[in-house]
Amino acid sequence: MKKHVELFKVTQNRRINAEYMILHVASENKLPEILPGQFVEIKVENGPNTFLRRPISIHEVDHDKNEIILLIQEVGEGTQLMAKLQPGDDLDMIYPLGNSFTTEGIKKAVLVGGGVGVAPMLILGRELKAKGVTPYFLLGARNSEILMDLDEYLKINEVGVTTEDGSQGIKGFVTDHSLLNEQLADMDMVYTCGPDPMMRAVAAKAKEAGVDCEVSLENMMACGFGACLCCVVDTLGGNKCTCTEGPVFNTKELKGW
Amino acid sequence: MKKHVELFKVTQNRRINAEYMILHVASENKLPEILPGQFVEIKVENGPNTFLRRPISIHEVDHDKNEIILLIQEVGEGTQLMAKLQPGDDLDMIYPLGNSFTTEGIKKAVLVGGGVGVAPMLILGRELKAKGVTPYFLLGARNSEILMDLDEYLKINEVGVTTEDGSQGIKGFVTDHSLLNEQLADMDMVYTCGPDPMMRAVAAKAKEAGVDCEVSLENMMACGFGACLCCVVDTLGGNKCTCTEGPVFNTKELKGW
Amino acid sequence: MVNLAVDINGYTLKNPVMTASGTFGFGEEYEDFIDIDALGGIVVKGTTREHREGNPYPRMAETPSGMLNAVGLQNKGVEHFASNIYPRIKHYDTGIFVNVSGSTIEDYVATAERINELDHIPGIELNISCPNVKEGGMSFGVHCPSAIAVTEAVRKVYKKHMMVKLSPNVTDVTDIAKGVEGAGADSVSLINTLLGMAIDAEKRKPLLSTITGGLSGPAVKPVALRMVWQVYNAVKVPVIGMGGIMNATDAIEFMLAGATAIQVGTGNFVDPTMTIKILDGIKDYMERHKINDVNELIGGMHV
Amino acid sequence: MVNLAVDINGYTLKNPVMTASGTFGFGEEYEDFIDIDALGGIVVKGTTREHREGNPYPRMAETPSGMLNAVGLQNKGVEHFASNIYPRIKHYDTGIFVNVSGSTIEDYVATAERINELDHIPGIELNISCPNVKEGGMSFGVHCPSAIAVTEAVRKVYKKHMMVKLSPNVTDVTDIAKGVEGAGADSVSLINTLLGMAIDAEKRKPLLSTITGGLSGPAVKPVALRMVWQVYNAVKVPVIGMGGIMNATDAIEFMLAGATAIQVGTGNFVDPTMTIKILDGIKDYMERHKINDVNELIGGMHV
Ligand SMILES: Cc1cc2nc3c(=O)[nH]c(=O)nc-3n(C[C@H](O)[C@H](O)[C@H](O)COP(=O)(O)OP(=O)(O)OC[C@H]3O[C@@H](n4cnc5c(N)ncnc54)[C@H](O)[C@@H]3O)c2cc1C
Ligand SMILES: Cc1cc2nc3c(=O)[nH]c(=O)nc-3n(C[C@H](O)[C@H](O)[C@H](O)COP(=O)(O)OP(=O)(O)OC[C@H]3O[C@@H](n4cnc5c(N)ncnc54)[C@H](O)[C@@H]3O)c2cc1C
Ligand SMILES: Cc1cc2nc3c(=O)[nH]c(=O)nc-3n(C[C@H](O)[C@H](O)[C@H](O)COP(=O)(O)O)c2cc1C
Ligand SMILES: Cc1cc2nc3c(=O)[nH]c(=O)nc-3n(C[C@H](O)[C@H](O)[C@H](O)COP(=O)(O)O)c2cc1C
Ligand code: FES
Ligand code: FES
Repeated sequence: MKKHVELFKVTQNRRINAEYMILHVASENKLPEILPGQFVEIKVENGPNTFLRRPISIHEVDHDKNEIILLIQEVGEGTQLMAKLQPGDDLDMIYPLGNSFTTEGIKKAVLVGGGVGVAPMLILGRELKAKGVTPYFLLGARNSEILMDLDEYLKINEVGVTTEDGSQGIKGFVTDHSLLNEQLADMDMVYTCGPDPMMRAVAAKAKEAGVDCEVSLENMMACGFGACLCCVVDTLGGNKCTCTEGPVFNTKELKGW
Repeated sequence: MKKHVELFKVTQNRRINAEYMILHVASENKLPEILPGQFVEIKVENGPNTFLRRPISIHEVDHDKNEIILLIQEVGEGTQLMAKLQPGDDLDMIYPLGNSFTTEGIKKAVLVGGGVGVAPMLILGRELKAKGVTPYFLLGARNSEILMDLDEYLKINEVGVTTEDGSQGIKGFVTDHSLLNEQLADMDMVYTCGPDPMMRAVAAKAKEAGVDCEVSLENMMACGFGACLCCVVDTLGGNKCTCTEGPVFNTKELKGW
Repeated sequence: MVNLAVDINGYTLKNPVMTASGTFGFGEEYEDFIDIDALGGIVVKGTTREHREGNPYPRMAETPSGMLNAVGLQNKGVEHFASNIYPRIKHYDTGIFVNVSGSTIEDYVATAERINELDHIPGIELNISCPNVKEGGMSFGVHCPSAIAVTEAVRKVYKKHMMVKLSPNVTDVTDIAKGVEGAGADSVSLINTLLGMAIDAEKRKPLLSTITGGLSGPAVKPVALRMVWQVYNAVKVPVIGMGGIMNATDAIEFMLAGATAIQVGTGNFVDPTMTIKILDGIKDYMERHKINDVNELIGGMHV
Repeated sequence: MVNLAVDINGYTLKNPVMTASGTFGFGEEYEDFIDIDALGGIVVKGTTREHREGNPYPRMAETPSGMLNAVGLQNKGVEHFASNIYPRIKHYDTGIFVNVSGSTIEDYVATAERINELDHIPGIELNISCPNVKEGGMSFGVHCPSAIAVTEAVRKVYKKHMMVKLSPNVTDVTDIAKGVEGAGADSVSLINTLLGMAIDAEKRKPLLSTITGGLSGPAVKPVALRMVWQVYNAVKVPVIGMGGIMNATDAIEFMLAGATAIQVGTGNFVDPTMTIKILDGIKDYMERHKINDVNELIGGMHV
């Protein structure tokens, strides 16, 4: 897939909670095909400490409006500057980057997102549904305050929720939810994205149940398009680039998972 | 005079022409005494290439509103970011810095400002008038487009104007104006601030006429308060710091002037 | 029309803008973004005799106006390059240089010999300055005798343009530059990365798996410019300058300091079209300054 | 209450935050902004045997995340310091170190001897690493034999704490560190500035009157951290770390890499209250991490 470097226009920047916001950026051109699991690399302007671009997953695509929609968590200077973007501002992005989740040959799947790791799950859920697959969402958060608004997910299918403090859904981690326990054997695939320990725990559950598991890794990246070899993950086939051969990997390929 | 480092609030940012703007910044505290010729050091936020502070002359002081008023010309990244400041924004400044123009023992004086070098002339003109000295302003600019609004100066006394293209006032350089020729011998002092070649030409005129001349130098500064020794000028008394022993010097003290 | 072509000791680059090894893949990674043929030259990824996996993740950390990397010469070996990659890229109408690295002199020699057979590769860049490998790499480039030894040995087998890439991690870069010039280098390129380190204060751990890594980007530009100027004044062979170049002004500064050509490294990550913008910017500058031949810029700083 | 005091080989600093020579004047320049007595120590301006005018203007240039300076040790000489400045600052309740520089070994010795007589100066910082003077300065510090010779000579006459300031412009900083340790240094401080250059592309002229100058600020932090860590692992005497420290996190990184104390340099220009903010930030960090004694941080990086 051809990669583009392009100046988008911010059309909307909506804060969802204390940590997250949803950013809409529009292209003047017809957007190319974009696959679930792909990401963009954003150039952060005016950041004295944001020399390199920042990788952000594609949360949704609106092909009618030629908009890419991103879910961003403020963690450091780069994402804080993104949080300040106003409609009309320019945003320099390289896209679409990376491989994508496997959707062929699947009937039923669980989509597990932890924290901001839910980002690629919405576009993936839509795609699965369009292909006739039944996606079960499982979203985990520290507490109800920073949990995503579930409306868009509920339009697709049912949504399991866990919060660490029990303020919404099941109390505990995503791995405590029945979707990853009793119901798991029914599934053809577990897709997951979130903090490393969570993904490992999810992958372990899947392995136990003999179900395939695809993870979206958030390795540190310098370029995002295969030029620097900084983002590697150790696989059975040697070091692979997370930005071109990933970010999505079947955990069977990953060493130490 | 005690130096302060303080977070000011921008109260007004008014563009005067394509290159200049006037910035008002307010303190929550009672402003200390500020002398004509003194300057501030501004910390430019969000500039990837503005590591050090930027020195800017004090253009006016409003002790009633506790406001310092600055005249700024956009020349590079730092001043461009200052141009974008909005009312309500914070501005971190160190002030008041530097010595000041000599106002004692003067009866009649010419105040020659070239380009953004007019900045310290307004506060100086006011002070002189208050002390019973008659200040004659002489302002030079490339053309009428970027010439200052003369109202404030005219309230004090008459204003001579030169523009290089003759679009306003006398065509030519400030040194072509009668104030620096026929009328010069009447004066007790020439004060000047502007581009280096202009100041040298003005100083030469003053020397010829046997009149004292004070120049405000714009040497490159790293600190602004005497700690780095980067801003020196070669004087009869050796290297002196422009930021503490200047920016105002009597040209008699300066080597090669 | 202005002349942009520069001659690096017998080989002509159509313009002085090259790309730095390890930051431009094999050129292919940038095909979506720019026309590779527009460049003066490209230096492909560090290549060794055998396949190398490189260092463990994490391999990079962002630093003020720069980055640290510890890739450690991950590559599939020279034979893979010759049989698989070379056929795919040899059509590029630009000077393709292969960055050659190794752990022993024999490694360097074997790799260079193999590259010598490839018709569409006009030269190698002998990397005696990689700080990210345990053996060889930088250790050759920081001492004169070993720098000379490896250069001489490769010179015996390598018949085309041999550019030697110098390390900035030395007391006197001109010593090494003069040494490799005497040993047969056709040109020298500099700087490779400065050895640096970054720590995660919260986790109390180094940010790189290898603890130390190579610093690149605008942060190193003043050091790079200084070394280019020193080396330009010390040797007769052309100097290829790099280190933190992000725009045409930076590139021109390197040429004024004495570089015949320049390489863009880390800047390619920030903007994959940066090389083309630099090329356009150089043309603009020449027009503004009424310079007809880019060669006038080389060493053109008034001191 | 947490313990912030650190011991640098027999002399106790009340906390690890010091200021770097040439960036803090004689302390007086900062009296309007902070309480000097709150600091662990201050290193005053580079002092030489005789009065020096320093280099011609321009002496500084801004660079990405840093600056170049070419002040060139402007100072009124050691006698002026002893008779005029010392009486004004000796009341400070902080460790006042005098940065001693010279063109010949005799210069260093004479200056150190004079400082030795001053009761309220507990130590000197022997500057064998200034890149901005034509003779002496850095040339002593980049070669082992000369570094040892000057350290030994000063050691004979200087009876109090002798900190030796190392140059980063060397192939192997641990060589020099071990050399000066053997020659009697009580501690080593590093890094001094990296030799760099900046050019005005429009005017085609160097930005400094001396063409090259010393690079400081956040840009050099990765190099400084690496060298502090290398030296910490090579010598037994305490290491005082500096280079681009702008906040408490930076300071803690240097301590984790092995620094017993740190110096803030260029950061003082950007924010004259930075040292105090760093001190407060270190306390916060210690509370958050439940560390009662700042000494636990020294060399506390898990590798
Ligand atoms: C493929 C991919 C997809 C991602 N998708 C999203 C997303 O949809 N929404 C979202 O909020 N975040 C996402 N991230 C994480 C996001 O890239 C980082 O949070 C962001 O780069 C931090 O930048 P900062 O300047 O705010 O923080 P910094 O101050 O730079 O760092 C804060 C922390 O963020 C992490 N980080 C910093 N830079 C990178 C980098 N280049 N690559 C990876 N991690 C980094 C580090 O762990 C660091 O400790 C994704 C990362 C990757 C690799
Ligand atoms: C005492 C003093 C008073 C000044 N008063 C005013 C004023 O009232 N209004 C005004 O518009 N400007 C004033 N200046 C000049 C102003 O400081 C510079 O224009 C500004 O620092 C440029 O910053 P920049 O980031 O926009 O440009 P940069 O991109 O940094 O540089 C553009 C040019 O500005 C000059 N410059 C940059 N940094 C400095 C510095 N630290 N000190 C001096 N010159 C520098 C250089 O010649 C450079 O080529 C004054 C300077 C001094 C020393
Ligand atoms: C990720 C990365 C990988 C690199 N790999 C190599 C390499 O394989 N061989 C080499 O000689 N230099 C390598 N370098 C160094 C660059 O070619 C260049 O010398 C250095 O980065 C300075 O230039 P810059 O500041 O423009 O990046 C690498 C640099 C980076 C950032
Ligand atoms: C303007 C300036 C003047 C300096 N003068 C001296 C000096 O006289 N003696 C010395 O040993 N170091 C001198 N230094 C070096 C600093 O003490 C320090 O080693 C260096 O700047 C790195 O620290 P930093 O990045 O925190 O500034 C000077 C640095 C600057 C910026
Ligand atoms: S981030 Fe550069 S290769 Fe993956
Ligand atoms: S600017 Fe630092 S001493 Fe004047």
